[in-house]
Amino acid sequence: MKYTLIPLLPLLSFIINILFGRNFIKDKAHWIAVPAVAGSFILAVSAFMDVLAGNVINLNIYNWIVSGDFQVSIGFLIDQLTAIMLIVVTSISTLIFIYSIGYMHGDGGYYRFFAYLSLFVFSMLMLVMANNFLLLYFGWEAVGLCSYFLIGFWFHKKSAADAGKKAFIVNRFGDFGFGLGVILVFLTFGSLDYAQVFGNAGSVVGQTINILGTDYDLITVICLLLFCGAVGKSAQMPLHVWLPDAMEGPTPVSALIHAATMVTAGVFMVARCNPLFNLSHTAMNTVAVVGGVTAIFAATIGLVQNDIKRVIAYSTVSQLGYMFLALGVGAYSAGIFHLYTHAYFKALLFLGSGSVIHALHDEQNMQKMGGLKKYMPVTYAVFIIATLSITGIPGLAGFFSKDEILYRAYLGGDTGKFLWLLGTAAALMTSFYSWRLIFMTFHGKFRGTHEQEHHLHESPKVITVPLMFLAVGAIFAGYAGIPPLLMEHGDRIGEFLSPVLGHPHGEGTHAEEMMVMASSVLVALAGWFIAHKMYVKNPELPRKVAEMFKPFYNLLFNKYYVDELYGKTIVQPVLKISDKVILGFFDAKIIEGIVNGVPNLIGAFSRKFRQVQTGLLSNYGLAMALGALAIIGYMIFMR
Amino acid sequence: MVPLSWYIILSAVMFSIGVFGFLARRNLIIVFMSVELMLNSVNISLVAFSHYLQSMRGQILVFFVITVAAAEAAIGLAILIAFYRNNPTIKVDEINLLKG
Amino acid sequence: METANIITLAGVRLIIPELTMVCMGLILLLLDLVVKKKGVIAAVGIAGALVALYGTFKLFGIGGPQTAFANMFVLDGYANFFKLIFYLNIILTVCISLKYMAIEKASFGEYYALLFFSTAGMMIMASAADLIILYLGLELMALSTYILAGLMRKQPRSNEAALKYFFLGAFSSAFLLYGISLTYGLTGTTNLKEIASALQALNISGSPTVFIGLIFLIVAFGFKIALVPFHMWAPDVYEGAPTSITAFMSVGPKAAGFAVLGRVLFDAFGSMQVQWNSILVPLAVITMAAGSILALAQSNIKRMLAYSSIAHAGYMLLGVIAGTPGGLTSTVNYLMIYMLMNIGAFAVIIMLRREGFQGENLEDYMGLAKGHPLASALMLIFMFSLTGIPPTAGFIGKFYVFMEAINSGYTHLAIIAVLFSVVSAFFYLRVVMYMYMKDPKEDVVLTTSCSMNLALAFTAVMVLVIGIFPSLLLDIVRVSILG
Amino acid sequence: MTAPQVFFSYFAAMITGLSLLVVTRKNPVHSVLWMLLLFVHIAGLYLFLNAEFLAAIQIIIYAGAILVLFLFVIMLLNLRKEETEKRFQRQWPLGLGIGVVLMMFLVPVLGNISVVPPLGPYSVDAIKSEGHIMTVGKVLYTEFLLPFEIASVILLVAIVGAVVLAKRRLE
Amino acid sequence: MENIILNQLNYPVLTCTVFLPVAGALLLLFLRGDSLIRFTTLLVTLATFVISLPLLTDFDKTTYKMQFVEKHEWIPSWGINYFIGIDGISILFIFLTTLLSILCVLVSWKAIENKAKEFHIALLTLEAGMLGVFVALDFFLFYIFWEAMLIPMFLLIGVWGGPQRVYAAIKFFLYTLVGSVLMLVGIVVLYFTGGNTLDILALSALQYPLKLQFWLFLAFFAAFAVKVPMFPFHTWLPDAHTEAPTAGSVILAGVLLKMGAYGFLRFSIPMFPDATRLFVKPVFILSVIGIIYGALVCLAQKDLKRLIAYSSVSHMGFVTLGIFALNIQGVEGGILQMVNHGIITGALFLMIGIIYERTHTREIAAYGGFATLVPWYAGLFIILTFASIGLPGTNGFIGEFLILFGAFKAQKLYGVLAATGVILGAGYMLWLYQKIFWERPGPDYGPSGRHPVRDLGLREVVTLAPLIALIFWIGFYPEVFLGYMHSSVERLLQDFNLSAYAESQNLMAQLREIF
Repeated sequence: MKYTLIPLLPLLSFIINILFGRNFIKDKAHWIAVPAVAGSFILAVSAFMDVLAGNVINLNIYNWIVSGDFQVSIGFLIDQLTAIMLIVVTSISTLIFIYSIGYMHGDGGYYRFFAYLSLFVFSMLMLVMANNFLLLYFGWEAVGLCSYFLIGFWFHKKSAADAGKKAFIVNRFGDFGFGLGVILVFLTFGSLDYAQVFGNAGSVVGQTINILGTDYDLITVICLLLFCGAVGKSAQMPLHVWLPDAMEGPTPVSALIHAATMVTAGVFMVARCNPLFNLSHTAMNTVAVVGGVTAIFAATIGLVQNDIKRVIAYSTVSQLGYMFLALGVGAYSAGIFHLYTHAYFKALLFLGSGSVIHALHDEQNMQKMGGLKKYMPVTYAVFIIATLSITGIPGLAGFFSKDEILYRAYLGGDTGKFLWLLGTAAALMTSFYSWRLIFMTFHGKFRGTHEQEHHLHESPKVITVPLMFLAVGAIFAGYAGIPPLLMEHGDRIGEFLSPVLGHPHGEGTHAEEMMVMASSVLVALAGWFIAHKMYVKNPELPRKVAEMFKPFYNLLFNKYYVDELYGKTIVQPVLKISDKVILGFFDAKIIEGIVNGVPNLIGAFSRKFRQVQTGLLSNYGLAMALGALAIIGYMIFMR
Repeated sequence: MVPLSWYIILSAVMFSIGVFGFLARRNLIIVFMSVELMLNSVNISLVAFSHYLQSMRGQILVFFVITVAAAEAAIGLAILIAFYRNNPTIKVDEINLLKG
Repeated sequence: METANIITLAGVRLIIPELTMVCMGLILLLLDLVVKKKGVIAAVGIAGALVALYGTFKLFGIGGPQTAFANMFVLDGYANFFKLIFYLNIILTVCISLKYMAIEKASFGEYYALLFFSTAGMMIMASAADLIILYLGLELMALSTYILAGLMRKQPRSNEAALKYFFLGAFSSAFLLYGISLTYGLTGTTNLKEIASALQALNISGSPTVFIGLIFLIVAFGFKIALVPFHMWAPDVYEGAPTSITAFMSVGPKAAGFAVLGRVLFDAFGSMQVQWNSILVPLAVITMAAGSILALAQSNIKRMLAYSSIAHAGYMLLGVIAGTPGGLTSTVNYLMIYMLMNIGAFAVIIMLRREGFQGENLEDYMGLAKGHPLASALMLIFMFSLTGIPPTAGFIGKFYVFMEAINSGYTHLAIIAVLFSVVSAFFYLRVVMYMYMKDPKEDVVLTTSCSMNLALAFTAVMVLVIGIFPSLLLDIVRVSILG
Repeated sequence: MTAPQVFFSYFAAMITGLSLLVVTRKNPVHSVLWMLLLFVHIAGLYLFLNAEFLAAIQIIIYAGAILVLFLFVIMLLNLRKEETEKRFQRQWPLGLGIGVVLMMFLVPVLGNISVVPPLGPYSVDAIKSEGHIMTVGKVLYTEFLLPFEIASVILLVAIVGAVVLAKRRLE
Repeated sequence: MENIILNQLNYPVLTCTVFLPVAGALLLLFLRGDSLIRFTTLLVTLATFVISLPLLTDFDKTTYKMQFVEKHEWIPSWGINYFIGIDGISILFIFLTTLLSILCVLVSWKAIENKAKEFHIALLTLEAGMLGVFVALDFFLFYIFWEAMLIPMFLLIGVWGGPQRVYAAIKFFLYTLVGSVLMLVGIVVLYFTGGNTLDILALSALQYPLKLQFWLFLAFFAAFAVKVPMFPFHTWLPDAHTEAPTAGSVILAGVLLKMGAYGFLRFSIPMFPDATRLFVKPVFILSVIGIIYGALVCLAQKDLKRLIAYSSVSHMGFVTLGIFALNIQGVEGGILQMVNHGIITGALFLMIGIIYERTHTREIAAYGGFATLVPWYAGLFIILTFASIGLPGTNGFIGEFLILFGAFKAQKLYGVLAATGVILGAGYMLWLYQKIFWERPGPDYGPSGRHPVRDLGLREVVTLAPLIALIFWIGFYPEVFLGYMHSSVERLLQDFNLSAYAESQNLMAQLREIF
């Protein structure tokens, strides 16, 4: 099957680059990587066409693991959902690969970068194309691995090395649950194939599982375990801590992995498992609440950050929260839709910021920027487009998807209403921090060094062209899902996905939909207004506001001290216990104490008792006589 | 008639005295003499048994014991002399070159 | 019973091996007067031992167990196998002592003669079917060994060893005699078989008097095989005696002691097995314990091997405790194997001895493997064999006794035994450690000779061969003892 | 008490007393002399038990050979200090204890010993009719020939040993 | 006879495999010159590997029966036979042993200069001993190999090891000996219970009273738990691993530790099924403690080799967990994980040996930035790191997943607890990787430093390549290896389930019966 080539081409690129890159290919690595990923893109489009024509492809290639009744194969499923993901992944990858040619030019690890990136694309494609949970898990972990490599790409920086490690380990916490979920899925359904699992999903409703003496609903447990994985990978609360740190990686990596594709894997997975989630209210509500809370939580942090990439990173966390919110209220297609649009505008934001950083020679602090719009018009333009899109200005991609989510939330009963409020509030903040970013970066006066100012320039074509492409996506991607209110049968993406994801429940009135739409547009504008007021009109204001709400500001600026909390409650205690209690005391003192103590005791005995051997003949005779007496006494008189 | 047990008790008492001598004395020669006492006590019991059992074996054995005792005395005293040549003492509690 | 034709030609035929040994002793005494080269004397001696071996071999198995001299002397597989051990023991001892005794300046012709007299004593013990013979054989062996131990007349250590050995030996002989006397008094006989039937017929198996007799016998035999607490002579004597004699002594009298112990306990006191077992079990435990533990602190390798020999006596005792013919077989098997590995180990020790260098301390073995890989490898084999690690013969020996002990229900004893064998592993390993894992302090020159090499090669090869093909030995032992 | 019992009692008392003297005298020469007397008493006891030959041997070998050897060695070693030093070692109370306990163990057990086995042919009369030496000799050279020969080897070993160990050699 | 298939090849393949190294060792006795000795040893190990290949190709995967069986009378008076054969459980270990032995020779090429002849003799006898353990079908034979192996290993550690080598060697020897001798007693008891035979197959077919099973299980447990090593019998391992020369560590991790778990599979479970059931819980608890404990200790380690050694404790905890899950996934996962651990940890020790040759330090803190200095080395190391963590696509994943699956299926709680080991595993391995390879290199090891390190040479790459290949091979197509064990494992568990006697009785009743 030709579609197996979709993942294999990047894999090939990886293998060639990693083996020969160092000595032979060197700075020509993109000549292998870009065609490979472009080829994947072309194949993905063809696959999409196939699916559009109604062919769902489910193909088992070979049995991967067979052990007793446990059987799992390596196989691909290309259905509507996968097709969308394929397009997203391959298209954005292709653009970012091209962008990277310029961005990474001259880096010592150029070949390595393309190798890892290719490996990532392979892994991501495996993830979305898997037709069973274990292969999904394979892709899941593999993208994590690539993320680790790429975050730690500049490994000589300690911060980068730490961040890579942190990303992997935090993800492991999620995967811990995910893995258990997969096992539980098999134990419940006797298979890991999507088709079989989802086909039989209804049959296990009402079953319970006993955990530590309490019965829980089986489906809920499965869903929550799987969701654990999603929380980790998609950086939701409380496992979001790794994503901001992941910005230590090169910017294209942030764009591709930590914005457009990998972090959305959790969304994809939950959407993929919708037949299971649909059966558990508890799980759905959990998803929705986690999503909603994360959306606003991350947005609040984003308000005060000064690192350009971190702002976007928190924005990503927040937007991922939106997606989960959508999934949680049953609007799977809305979630995927937002995933799809978000991929473009967020990639655009990152690459734009990459362009800025590139121009400023790796300066990421926005306080040292300002007034760049005259130096970098193209970048500025695409940034504006992306911001309009993310803030949900009508007509741009973000508007359609975000609006759909908020509307679906609004329809979702009392919880839904609350979530809608959260979402809208988050939208206000999104707007604010997005504009704040633009204003701080591009408006006003340049605040950096003269040296930097001297070198300010627009990025080369190889960087700007992909930006333009993405900008097109950020504008038009939304037209795949125009709400019925505005256009009959406009929600083509929803329709397209409905065989996999079904239709969302609940119908609202036009008025309600209008209200939601209007409120979100309103808050978007309000966000712009406030940002403009604070950062353009009155640049002193932010400092004053910060002074005024000092504790609150500090809380936000320090990201609610979550990292510190984890450090104090988990990391340090574990390390301390390992070192002082387990290794230093238990292993060295108790176990080794016994292990060495017994021989030492015997040795002490030996030294003590050899003194009995006095060398005196009479003592020896005494021992003999005493022995004889003891035996006689024992035998004759004791018995 | 003297009961057999009298002889045997005499023999046991004498044996015990021999043991005491062996364990208590310092002079190697007297220690050796204590061993001879023990042997003689055994001889008494053997002869008594032999007499009361109307069997000759005990007396024969006594004969051999006396022979061996003579040989033993020869060798033992030879060892003692050889020892004394290098270590001028025959005090039991001064002989502890080898110990531990 | 006391018939006239007690001395028959057939009877004399049975003692041909013993006669040969005694005659060899006499011949060597005389030869020493005319021949100056000790090598010749040794060669003649070995030839004589081989002749005796041949005699035993010819006598072996002709019509089952045979007795002679008014049933005082018995020739059966049991005795024959022990004699095989004694022959090998004396031959190997002669082989390893040739150069050594010259270095010790004690290379007297009498040395070889006494070895032969002593061995004759052991052989008589092995064949003794009567307590009188047993006593005389024991004294013959013991008196010769006392002399041998003190043969290095100029060395205070040797003098002291002989002195202690002699005095304690005499002390234990008195106990033996007392035991014999009591047994005789109660059963009216000294013949082992008749004692057994008398015990049955008179129904006095439970009599405390018989008991005390038995206990005194065990004390005396325990002295010979160095059971704790009758062992205390062993370390001192082993250390002080000439090394070749230590080798000889650690096997010969011990084996002879086991021969008579087995014979007396099984043939005469078979009906009192419960009683003697309840004596032997605790003795075995403390013997293994004391032997293994006390060896740990030793720095003199001869002394260490003395304690090791005590521990081994404990293991061997397990077979006797098992109380079955099979158990006895396992003990005998163990003795044979012990003889091979122990003499091998002592041979290596002897090789280190040279003019002005004792080579008895563990430190002297430091880095031996560097200069003398082969000798070290051999020592390694012997040490692991003594530990009882397969594929060496030592393992086979241990395995067999444990097997028999467990078969008789003494599993707990076997567990104790294996645990002490782990303890004992430590000091054997220490020798290996000194040889292989330390750097040499000074160059060690080994004293070798042709006969020494032969002995070493023989013991090492046998240790390995028996370890890998135990049937070679097992079949012989089993045929000998179980018939 | 019958006459034999009185007779025995005398010997028993003497033997016990002399034994004690032997092991307690400070001067070894005195011990040897007491021992000589002791052996004479033991020989008397043998006579009492119809073992004339053994009584003779007891005197000849023990008193005549062994004790003389002892005396000889004592003289040879010329132990002058003996008079001034302690006769017992430190552990002597223990030795005494063991002796006493051993006696306490043995005496009650052996006190009620009696002859149970079938009696042999060598009754007092039988021996008397043939003479003790004759009887012993007959048995010794027929039934106990092998032990007799072994005893000879033992004596040979003793000779060899004494020579090897004690003779001064030219080396 | 119905349980075995006699050797169908026209030569005694197993005997040749096992004893070829011995023959090689004997040959070495007569050779002189270090390089000649090295080449000969390499040839011998290669030949052994080649000879053992027909085992893999001609193996009948459809049957649980013992194959390539050879049976000859050996000690008739004890009813002991020279009885060898392999089934799906043991075959992979043969392969692993013969493979790792080659690599050990290669890795010692430069590292061992002192007493090279003795070293290679020890290595070859060690190989023979290990192979023997896996092929023996007679307890006596098994025990001989089991113990005989200690001698060369003792020497390897003690003679060619690090500064604390003597302590480590003696500790290793005595510790394992204590366990083994208790097993010896158990074997002898079995011998008499089973009717004077030590035929493992025959003894497995019998049923034993619960009380006997209980004690025998404990006796065997003593030997196997020390060897595995299970918590709390593990402390010999860090010392032995740390002090052993590279080849020793590789063999120790690669094969020796497997013998304990192999023993559980071959003896404890089939022979004492009822006792096994009784011990499932304790073993689970010890395994889980081992997993977490080992990982936590790793987090605090300062010594490179010690860290890997403790990680072995953690990984072998997984193995015992899987085996005692007593379902197909768990057991197969356990077996596969043993092979995996052999490959991964073996390779890790090879790697550490290679770097130690250059830097002469095992202190983690002394490293840093090595990815810049030795990129190829770093690349291979990261593969091993992730294989050790159990990343999908590597062999570690397959094993760990199956084990967790099996454990979870058997006892949910322990499955969950064990899974936390996966998190901790990532923690210490990545921490280690960061400390060694990332951040800035120290000045000492740079090209102009005091100890300039060079990247992997051809010999070293050749040494590592097969293991790396296996990592991915098993990772992507484990069936190649799992396929061998299906029938045997099924049979093992089927037999196990047949003796379901204990299931019906509650724990207290069983305990009352025992005491």
